Amino acid sequence: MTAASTGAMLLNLVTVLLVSGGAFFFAAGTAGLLRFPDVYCRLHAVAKADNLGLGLVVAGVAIQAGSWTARLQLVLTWLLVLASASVVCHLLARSSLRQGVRPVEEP
Amino acid sequence: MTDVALWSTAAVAGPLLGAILTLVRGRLFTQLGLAVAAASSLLAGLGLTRIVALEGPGRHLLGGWGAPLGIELLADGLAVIMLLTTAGVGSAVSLYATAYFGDVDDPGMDVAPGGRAARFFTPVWLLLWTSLNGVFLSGDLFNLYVNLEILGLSAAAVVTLAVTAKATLAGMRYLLVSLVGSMLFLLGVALLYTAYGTLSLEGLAAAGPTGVVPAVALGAMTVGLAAKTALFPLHAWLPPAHSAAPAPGSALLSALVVKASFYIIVRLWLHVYGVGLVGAGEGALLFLGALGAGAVVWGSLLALRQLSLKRLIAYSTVAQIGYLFIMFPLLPEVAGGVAQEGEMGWRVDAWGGGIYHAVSHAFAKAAMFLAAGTMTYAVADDSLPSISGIAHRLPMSFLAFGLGGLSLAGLPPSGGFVAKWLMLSAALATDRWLWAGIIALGGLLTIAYVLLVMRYALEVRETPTAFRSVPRRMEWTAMALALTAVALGFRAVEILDLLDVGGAAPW
Amino acid sequence: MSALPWILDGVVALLLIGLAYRLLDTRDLFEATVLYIAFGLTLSLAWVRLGAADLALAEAALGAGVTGALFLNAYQRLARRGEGRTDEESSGLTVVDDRVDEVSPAAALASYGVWGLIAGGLAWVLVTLPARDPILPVLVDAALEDAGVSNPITAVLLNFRAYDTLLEIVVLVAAMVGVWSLDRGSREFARNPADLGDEPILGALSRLVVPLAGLTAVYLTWTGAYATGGAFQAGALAAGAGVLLVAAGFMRPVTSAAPFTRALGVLALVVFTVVGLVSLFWTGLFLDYPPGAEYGLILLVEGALTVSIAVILVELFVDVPAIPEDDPGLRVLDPTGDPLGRVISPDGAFIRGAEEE
Amino acid sequence: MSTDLIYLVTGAGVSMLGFRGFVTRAHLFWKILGINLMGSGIFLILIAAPPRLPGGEADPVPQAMVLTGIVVALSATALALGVALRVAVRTGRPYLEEEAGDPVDHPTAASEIRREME
Repeated sequence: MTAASTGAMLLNLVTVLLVSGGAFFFAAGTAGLLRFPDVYCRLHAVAKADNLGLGLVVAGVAIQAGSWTARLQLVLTWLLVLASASVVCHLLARSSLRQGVRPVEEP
Repeated sequence: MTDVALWSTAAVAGPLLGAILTLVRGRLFTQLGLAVAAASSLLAGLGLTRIVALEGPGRHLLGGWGAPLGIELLADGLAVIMLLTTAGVGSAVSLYATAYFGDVDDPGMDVAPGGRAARFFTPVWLLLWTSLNGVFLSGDLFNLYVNLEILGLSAAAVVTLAVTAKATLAGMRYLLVSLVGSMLFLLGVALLYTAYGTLSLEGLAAAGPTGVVPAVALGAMTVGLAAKTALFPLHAWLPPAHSAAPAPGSALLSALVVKASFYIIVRLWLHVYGVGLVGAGEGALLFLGALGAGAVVWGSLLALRQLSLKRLIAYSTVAQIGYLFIMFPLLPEVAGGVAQEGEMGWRVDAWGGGIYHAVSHAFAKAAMFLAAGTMTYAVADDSLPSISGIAHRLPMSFLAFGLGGLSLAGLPPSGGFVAKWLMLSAALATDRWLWAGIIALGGLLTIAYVLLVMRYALEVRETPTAFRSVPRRMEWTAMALALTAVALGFRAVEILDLLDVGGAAPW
Repeated sequence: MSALPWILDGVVALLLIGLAYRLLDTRDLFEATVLYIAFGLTLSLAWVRLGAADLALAEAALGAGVTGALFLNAYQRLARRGEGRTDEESSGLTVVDDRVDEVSPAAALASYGVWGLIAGGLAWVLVTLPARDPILPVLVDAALEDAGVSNPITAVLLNFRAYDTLLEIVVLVAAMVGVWSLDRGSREFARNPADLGDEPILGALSRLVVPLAGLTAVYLTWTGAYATGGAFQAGALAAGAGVLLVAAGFMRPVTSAAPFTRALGVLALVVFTVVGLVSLFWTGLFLDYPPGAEYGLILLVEGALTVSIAVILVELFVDVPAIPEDDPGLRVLDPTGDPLGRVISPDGAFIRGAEEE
Repeated sequence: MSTDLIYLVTGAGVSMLGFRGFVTRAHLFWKILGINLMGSGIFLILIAAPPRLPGGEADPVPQAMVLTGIVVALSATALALGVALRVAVRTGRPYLEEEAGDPVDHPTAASEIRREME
């Protein structure tokens, strides 16, 4: 086994780990969206876990990408999603608050 | 540049440029847009007619590619007859509309809910005109789909120009039917493209579509188009939509819009599938004819039961659409000959009769709707009792209505007479007594409901209290259309000869 | 490994069917709307799987994005209407379909069975159709050299079948004029005007995203000539930026009353028609671009298309929910007998709209 | 090949689900959704059914047709939603409430004439 193929193997392994990690966080975020009691908790779960998950997936895929432009595009995608997701969650939370949706109290 | 290219471009681009001009707004640009559209449509119709009559069918390879890669515009006898009909009816209705909707520069328009909407009649109608001409000239299935969508959206918008709850509901229903009809048409296009790999009508005709997939495609497209044409029993949307629309809109919808989808049915059945239908497809032809017969009887009976003038005329449209479909079962019987000479030198020609009916009904029905619009404009009411005695106040409109009714009923001398005579003789020549009976019965029922309106209009009564004076233009445009419908009875030979150019039924 | 794409396709297909079933079955309009957007996004995955990247882009931007936004916007207006009216006839009911008949499971199964049979029959006749060779793709390939652009889809859209695309813009303009003609007395945007500009974070996002979106739109318009992209995707993107500007309060909601809006809305129609007419007088055939000028003219048309599509889409987004004044006189089926709701004075003057007299 | 087959069947299913939704649902918004789904299903058929290019790409002509179709569907949806909202304003409810079918029980004009003549 040559050094090059060992290196490729390692990179593949890292990719698999990163993408699996990303998938885990997506799953966790989705579980939170489905199971959490009110809109604020749900937004919290989605905004944080999904963006982290997407970041991990992007990182894993970026390793496999053929060129630096492609990597740059991937990272840019992630940053834009990050920005819009946080703003959208903020807007949703604020609009819920204005409409008088109250957070659930601790039991 | 060939003349075909020039005139076929003018037919589509003229109304389109007119529509763009009217969006500038103001009285000047509204009238300019209408003038551009009407002039280019009339010239295009006449120019193409001359070419077709002298040199035979013309074609315009858009983009220089030609079918099947590109789209072709095809002008044959049938296409130019429909173009001319549209140009004639469209121009008259445009003139009428400038009076009916009032002055677009009038500040009073901003106060009335209908006034704001009325300003949009011209652009909507000119887009509609673009798609009508586009349908008649198109030689490509997908292009027909896009044209149908313009037609559907703008026709529904014509109905909802009337601001009442009734018109909104009718327009909504019309829009939904029209969209689903387009979807079914698109499904057929997808199936045919899958099977034959071409979208060109001529290419498909050359391939001779037979088999299960083409049959399913034809079924889907026919159901979709029949819904748009309001063929019985898919007609329920028509009477509310055509009666609730503003009068010029009603005239356009009844005279032209339903004919566009009928035209596509004719193209598909006769020109694309044509020969394949003679054997196995005769049952299907019979089925279409049976629906047409149902429409004639049902539509006429319901027309007799209406209390509203415009609804009565709308039900009459349902009935007259039936005649267009009675043409189908009569076709294969006149084997071999398109222009077969019958006894006394009359042509025995269901094909000619059907198309002649489409044309003369367009002029007659437009005249009737415009005349009815003038009457309801004057008394601000649409019910039959409210127009009692109107014949004494609006004699010219009354006469236009009567002449339109004369043609519709098929009484001589009129275009409707020629149409019904041709169909009747085709039925009799082949001993199809049932069809002949239905054609005759429909004529009698038509006379009955036209007389019903006349009976109210002629009543001698003191003048209705609320009576608005009517712009002269609204009276004589309706009259011009009615006279054209009658005059069509005198020029039958020339028109039928034109129809034979390239567009004749294939058997 | 070879089963993997198959599984992926299976999951996407089941998702599409499941989403379609659920969104047409639910009674909650909000749920249906959100599921419709999810359906559109899943569909764009299907386009990728089918090797149609242009469609994936267009579906995500137009099918899911803009159409979804239109539905959400209309939903919000309908919901607001339900809240605003205290009379029992409509309070809160308009966004929940209360006219679904309860059917027994057996009847539902039978209904779905019949429709399923139709769908199955449709699929069956297509699957059993004998395979044929590609016809048009071969012709497209052969003619691509003379088309001026190397992306075959753009070549079909703007050269071989440019007439269809011209009419497609007519459809868009017809919808716009139709929406204008719906007599919306109130042109209020769905958001409360008092809120406009009151969203600092949204404003910050707009400052970041709008220039980027504009740049990407230009790029997509230009790249459509030889790769995935084109005026429709670019126009949808630019429209998204425009909607963001309106929502963040940077731009006043434009309406049909503004001549500038109308001019930009029909710009593509004017440019396309003029290009067609110039070619008609140059080469003798409508839309037959003069040899050598194909690329330039296509780019010109694409640029105009992007602008017009963006303007029309923003216009539709802003205008569709702007519903008409509730004129009580018009709720009666036929207020005056005049379909335009005009009240007629004895001398025939055109004085006022429908009122209860 | 199997990818095409899967989406062909899906397209047929989605289009007929959409058609069914259009027919069975009374609420206007669902009718419009149904038409949109019907269109999406037909688009799927249009891409998945015709033969693929040797390279595995989809036929560019149906792709252009579907691109056109997506824009057309969007335009139709916009107008339909606008009209539906006006229906909701004018009638108070977003349903097609109207005389269903033909008004045969309408007082007939002929009978009124008869009454007048007596």
